[in-house]
Amino acid sequence: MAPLSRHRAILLAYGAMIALLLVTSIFSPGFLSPGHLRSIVVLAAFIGIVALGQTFVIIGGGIDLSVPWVLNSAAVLMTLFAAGQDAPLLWIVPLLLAAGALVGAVNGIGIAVFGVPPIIMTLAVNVILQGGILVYTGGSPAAAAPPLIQYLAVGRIGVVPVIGVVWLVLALLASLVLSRTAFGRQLYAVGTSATVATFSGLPTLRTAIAGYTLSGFTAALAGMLLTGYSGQAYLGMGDPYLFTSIAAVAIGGASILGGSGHYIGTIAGAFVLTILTGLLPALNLSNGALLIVYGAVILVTVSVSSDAFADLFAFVRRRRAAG
Amino acid sequence: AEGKTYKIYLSNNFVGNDWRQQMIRIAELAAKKAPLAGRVDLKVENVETTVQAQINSLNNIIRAKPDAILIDAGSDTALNPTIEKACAAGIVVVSFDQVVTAPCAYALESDWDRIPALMAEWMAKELGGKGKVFIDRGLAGAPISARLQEGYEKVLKNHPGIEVIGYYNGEYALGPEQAGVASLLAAHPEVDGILTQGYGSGAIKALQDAGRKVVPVTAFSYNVTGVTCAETEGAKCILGSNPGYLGAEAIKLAVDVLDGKKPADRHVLVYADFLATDEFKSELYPDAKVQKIALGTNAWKDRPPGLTLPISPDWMEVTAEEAAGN
Amino acid sequence: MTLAARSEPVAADVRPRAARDWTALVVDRAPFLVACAMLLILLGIYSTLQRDVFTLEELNLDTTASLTLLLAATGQTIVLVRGGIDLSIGGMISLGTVIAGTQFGEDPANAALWAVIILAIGVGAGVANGLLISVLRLQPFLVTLATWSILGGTALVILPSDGGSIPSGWTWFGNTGFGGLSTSVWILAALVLFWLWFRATRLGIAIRATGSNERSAYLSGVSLTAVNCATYGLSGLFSALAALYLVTQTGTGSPTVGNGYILNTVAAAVIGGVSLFGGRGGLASTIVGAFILTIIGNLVFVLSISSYWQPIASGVILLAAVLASSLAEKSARRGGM
Amino acid sequence: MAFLEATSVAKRYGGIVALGGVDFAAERGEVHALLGENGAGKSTFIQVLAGSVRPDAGSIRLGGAEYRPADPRAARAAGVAAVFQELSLVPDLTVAQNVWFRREPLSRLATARRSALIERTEALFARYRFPDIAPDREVRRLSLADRQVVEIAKALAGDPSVLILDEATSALAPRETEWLLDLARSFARSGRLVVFISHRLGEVRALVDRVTVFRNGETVGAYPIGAVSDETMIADMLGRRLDRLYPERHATATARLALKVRGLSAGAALKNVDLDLREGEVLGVAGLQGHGQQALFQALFGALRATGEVEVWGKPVSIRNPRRALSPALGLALVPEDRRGQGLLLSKSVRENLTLSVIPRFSRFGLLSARREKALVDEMIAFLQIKAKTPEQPAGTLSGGNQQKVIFGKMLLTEAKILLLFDPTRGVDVGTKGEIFRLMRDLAAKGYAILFYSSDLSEPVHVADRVAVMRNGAVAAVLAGEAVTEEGILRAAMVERAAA
Ligand SMILES: Nc1ncnc2c1ncn2[C@@H]1O[C@H](COP(=O)(O)OP(=O)(O)OP(=O)(O)O)[C@@H](O)[C@H]1O
Ligand SMILES: Nc1ncnc2c1ncn2[C@@H]1O[C@H](COP(=O)(O)OP(=O)(O)OP(=O)(O)O)[C@@H](O)[C@H]1O
Ligand SMILES: O[C@@H]1[C@@H](O)[C@H](O)OC[C@H]1O
Ligand SMILES: [Mg+2]
Ligand SMILES: [Mg+2]
Repeated sequence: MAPLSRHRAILLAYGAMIALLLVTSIFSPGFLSPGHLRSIVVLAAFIGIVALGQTFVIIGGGIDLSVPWVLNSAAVLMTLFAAGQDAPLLWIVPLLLAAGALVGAVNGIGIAVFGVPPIIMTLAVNVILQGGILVYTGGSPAAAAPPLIQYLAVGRIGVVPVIGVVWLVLALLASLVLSRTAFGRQLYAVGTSATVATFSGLPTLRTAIAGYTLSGFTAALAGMLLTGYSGQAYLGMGDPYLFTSIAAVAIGGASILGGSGHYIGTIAGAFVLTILTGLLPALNLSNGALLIVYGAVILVTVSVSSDAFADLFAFVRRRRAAG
Repeated sequence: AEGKTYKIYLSNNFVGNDWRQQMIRIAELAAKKAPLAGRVDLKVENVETTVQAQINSLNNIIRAKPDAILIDAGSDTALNPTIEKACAAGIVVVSFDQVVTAPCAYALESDWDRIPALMAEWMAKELGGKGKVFIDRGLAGAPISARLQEGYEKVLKNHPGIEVIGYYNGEYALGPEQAGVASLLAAHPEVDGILTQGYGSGAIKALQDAGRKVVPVTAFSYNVTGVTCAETEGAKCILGSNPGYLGAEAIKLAVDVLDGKKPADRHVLVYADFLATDEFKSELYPDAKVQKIALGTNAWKDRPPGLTLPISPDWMEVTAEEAAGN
Repeated sequence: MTLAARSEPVAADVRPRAARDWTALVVDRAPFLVACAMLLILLGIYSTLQRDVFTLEELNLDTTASLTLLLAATGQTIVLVRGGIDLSIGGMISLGTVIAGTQFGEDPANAALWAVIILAIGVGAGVANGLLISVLRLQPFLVTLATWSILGGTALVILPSDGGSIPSGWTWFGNTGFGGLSTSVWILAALVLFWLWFRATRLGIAIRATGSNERSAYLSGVSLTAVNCATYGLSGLFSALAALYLVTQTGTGSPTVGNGYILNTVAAAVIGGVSLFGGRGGLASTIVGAFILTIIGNLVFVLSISSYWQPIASGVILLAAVLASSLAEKSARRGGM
Repeated sequence: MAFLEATSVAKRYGGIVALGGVDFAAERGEVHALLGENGAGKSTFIQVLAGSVRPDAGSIRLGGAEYRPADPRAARAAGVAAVFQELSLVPDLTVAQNVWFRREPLSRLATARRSALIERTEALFARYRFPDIAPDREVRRLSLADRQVVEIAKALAGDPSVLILDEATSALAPRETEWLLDLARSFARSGRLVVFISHRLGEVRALVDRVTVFRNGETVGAYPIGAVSDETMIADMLGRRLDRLYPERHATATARLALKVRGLSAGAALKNVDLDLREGEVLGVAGLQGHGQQALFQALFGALRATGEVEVWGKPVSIRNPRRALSPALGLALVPEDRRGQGLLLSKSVRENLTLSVIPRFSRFGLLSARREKALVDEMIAFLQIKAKTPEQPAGTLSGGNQQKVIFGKMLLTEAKILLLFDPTRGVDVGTKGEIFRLMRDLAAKGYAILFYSSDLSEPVHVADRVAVMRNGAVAAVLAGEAVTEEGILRAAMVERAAA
């Protein structure tokens, strides 16, 4: 029963995603065109990559509000250092990924070792990073994103977007780590109960810190890739990813309080959010009406994937079976 | 009071985009450079984006009893009670860029009637009075967004052949513009023009990504837009300008007022040149100057994409390096 | 099993009788106590740079600056103590100001009527949150994310951008005072009284209990549905109150103004020691947290930090303040076991 | 018709039949025991009576009327109060707030004032001669035994007519147990009903009037206590005979010290504890409730910061944290006191819980091997006869005794040689208890060293080689050989107080 109920939330998130896609295509037939599906994959990939680290952090019982400016900093610094050239990426990308991871580690240490509440720690780090990057660069750098980054973000192999492939690889790795590694097992344990994890001899601190480190890493990665989408870095590019990265995780079935969820669910969450934002312009509604629809659709989507709904469903089926 | 040094605070409610960075840089420059050098002791107060934070900051500023306060406001009305307090304390208040409605405050801004009207006029001409367009609605809740949208629509109404087939929220950022246009393109196989409120280059990129031909685009005068329009095969653009030197203009206005040279009206409009890929002469605004985009002159490949054009007000020289901060 | 036959009263115990457990009291409140100390330290630094900090005038100013946040954060505190989170605060505050801005008019009776309607909408929206959370057993985060959007959207439908106006009587009330204290201080005092009362009511206890251990609360006879409706209903009520106070400061309806309060209400509560996992903390924590945020703003102003460094400075001060209380809690815990 | 009568009560959880249709009848004025092995359905039945579980079928009558509580509130209102096996206290409320929770006496302002709550609590405590627990303390800070006591107070606060005690003695030391039995007796004598669940047959026999036995969710017997032998009860419970509870005790201790503790101190809880635990030895730890036993176990496991010297297998060590304790270099494993708060991830599967401390045993380069994990899990489930539908069943849905077995199994899997067993048989049925004792002796014979606390004093008496008696955070006496008797232990535990 456990595996079933564990996967149920995820399956239903995918159900919601497909339903949303079909409904959307009624409003605008072009939605299911290969070109548009590709553009959905590309946009979802950015949310998905930021939400990858966020998934780990949330499963571990925390939350990372520093993703906007980790992302933005990596984007700005990458274009600044690379000056439009591919060659320097060889050192820039590893350097900035490491820097993102380092910021994440600082978050993790503040939270796990010093006991600062995650919300405050990561919020403060976000503000400090924002200020830091403004002091350091005074704005967005001049250069366009290097061609290689642009290729990764918007290029395609046949009909398949390159970033879709990148995302798929990351998703497989993340799923593997969560389901099949010692670290994944420990992360769930720490998020479920830090006390029990400690009494069980798990490296509680290290595990929590690793989650934040990964989040810093994926936010930095997403930031660099995102420059390839817009062709450049700009200030504020990380802002939309604060709530979307958390919402994707939650829609994907994870509890915000930790210990449950899976990246496979988050992927559906990223798609749901992307399809929703894409659906709305097509509806031609006012800004206000748009938000109302957005809220309503989220409610319906998550209700359909809720336990209560599933119970009701099971109940009806049992009734039916009983005659 | 001519020759005196005035203590002036600039209250800015948002730091997270390139425009505001440039605005602050040029304002700080204006305080140091001729003709205002020595005339102002400028302090810039940046606050987080909430109205409450700006109110609190303004209250702190009022307690410091400056000669003038310059405000790039987070709301056109919500700061009014606080601003009235400042006025009552004898402080000169100049709101600029995102201006306020408080009658006691000067409001220095671009001519938001002229900009969208002229750009829509240009679009109608490009389309020969016939075609389907998308319109950018800017940012939900921002007063300027509605004015731009309405400005576009008002002029387009005079061209019955032009049909608005879709709206998106560009949010004055590249990503949302690109994503918004991309979604609309999926729904609408045909589009002949896009009226943006933002960079415009995001719209062009979305067209290219979708494998569509590049259609005429209206946008704002960012360096990236100028460069993209100049370099993109077949691109037609017109760029309206909300110049990054508005902060400096506000300083100048405040100094003038403190010196006793009050403008006739509390509303002060700033007119900056348009940029376009071709020559364009407006019938609606015959005085309006439209520069032709020329790389190296008014758009630079090696300068920050977010640089707002034009760079200098006519009373002060600002180099591109100074504006870009590097 | 054979128990030793014993004659002495079994209830007697060798353990020393602990009438009031002072160590435990201090240890449990370490984060709050240190937050108080941090607030005093910040005020101390502030007073070296700004004259007349420890005056009624300063109290009035800082309370006025903090009160909207505090009102909204009172609701958020109740929700956090319940072990939930309320993002819909953002939408409710916006909607409240928009209705006030568009409907109050100049007639005081009409304004009063609409004020009551706004409060009712706040309660109604909150109860809806509570019902969705209980009946569909959904995560508070997702439910209130959706209702935030719906309420905020409604605000934008009514008023696409800031505007409308508040009768002068209403704004006058918000900005006057008596007995040397501003309206905001009186409201704060009322808020404190409310809390002292509320936390000792059956509902107040049940909310804390449910946040502390939902299963135990349920087994003890708590209706989770009722508790959730009350919790989020109160949060909606306080958001509406925050909106009604906010318009006395802004004099206008603002359809997106509430969004800035979502994270700040949580931050204010958490800085003062409210736990995100429920059961622990209270309004005292939140008040200290909100004032810390306000004083940090003042401090950064009087420190005359160059503009680019301002956000860095406020982040660092905040972190330092919270770090101190976290470390204090850690060491208190270690020493006091 | 009996006062409380249940007929064919059934409850399933998915594919798991918790109750297959049990019958139960009890009268006013009696203490009625409900017996059964772990997972027999006792707690489920209790939860049905208490309104927290709705049965799928069956009917219950209480005092002649149909009784069908919709939720715990309804049951409380009908005068049915349960001390749940899992406890229903709220950690962040004080003792007094917990005792009167949902029944708070209200002031004119509708508030439950602190002083009023404390007064009432003290009155209740005095009336039933409760052990001394500060009413103002937050429950979070109480030991499990004290929580158990508070839970009893909470049940009594409503002056119920039916008091259900689901393993309420399992965490209590002898004095408190004796007190509770007295309380139950006088409660029943006043014309009310006590339903009593316990795996300690001694106290059942000492207390109750009648017994009902469940096996696998069915009622298999109901007897007046005088008419039934322990053997019959056990045979009913287990479906087989049990030769003996306690294994033979052969001295297997060597001279080699597994654990040498000198001057171990921690705040007020531990004061200068000296202790020697030998290879092959089972060393009992005993004492009155709350005299530092728990702190001793936690300190040795690195879960409580303490000062002093500890040598493990002759080497001085510093046990900074549980991870260090569990490391192969030290090899110390603990069965903790609080199984729900410290021992188990309730929402996670039996499998994940069993292997939580030994992840490296089935992973290579950080990658888990499902096959090797399954082997470990299956073996342990079979070995301890853990009653779970599948290894994937969430641990929190196991019966209390089976949860305890999972924790025991988790500890065994660590292959640590020094075992710190804090009440390892709490809530475990007689059959499995015997297995555990046998296992402890076998392990000792293999050279393991075992520190063993039990709230049931007869256990160390029968299983341990020596017993260290604690008093006020220090070791008051170490009893060996013939001196290890319940009387001896109690005397050593209380002697100072008599002298003082
Ligand atoms: N922690 C829990 N433990 C046991 N049951 C729970 C728990 N949480 C929710 N439930 C179940 O979810 C439902 C909602 O609980 P709640 O007590 O709020 O409502 P109710 O009992 O159905 O109605 P009412 O509020 O009128 O009592 C109940 O059916 C209850 O059995
Ligand atoms: N929520 C649940 N979901 C699934 N199975 C459950 C649940 N609650 C109880 N069970 C199962 O029902 C059976 C009966 O459990 P119950 O707790 O009533 O046993 P018990 O007789 O009290 O045992 P113990 O002596 O160990 O406390 C067990 O197999 C248990 O795993
Ligand atoms: O006026 C606008 C400014 O306030 C905003 O920050 O950036 C874009 C500008 O057009
Ligand atoms: Mg109920
Ligand atoms: Mg049981």
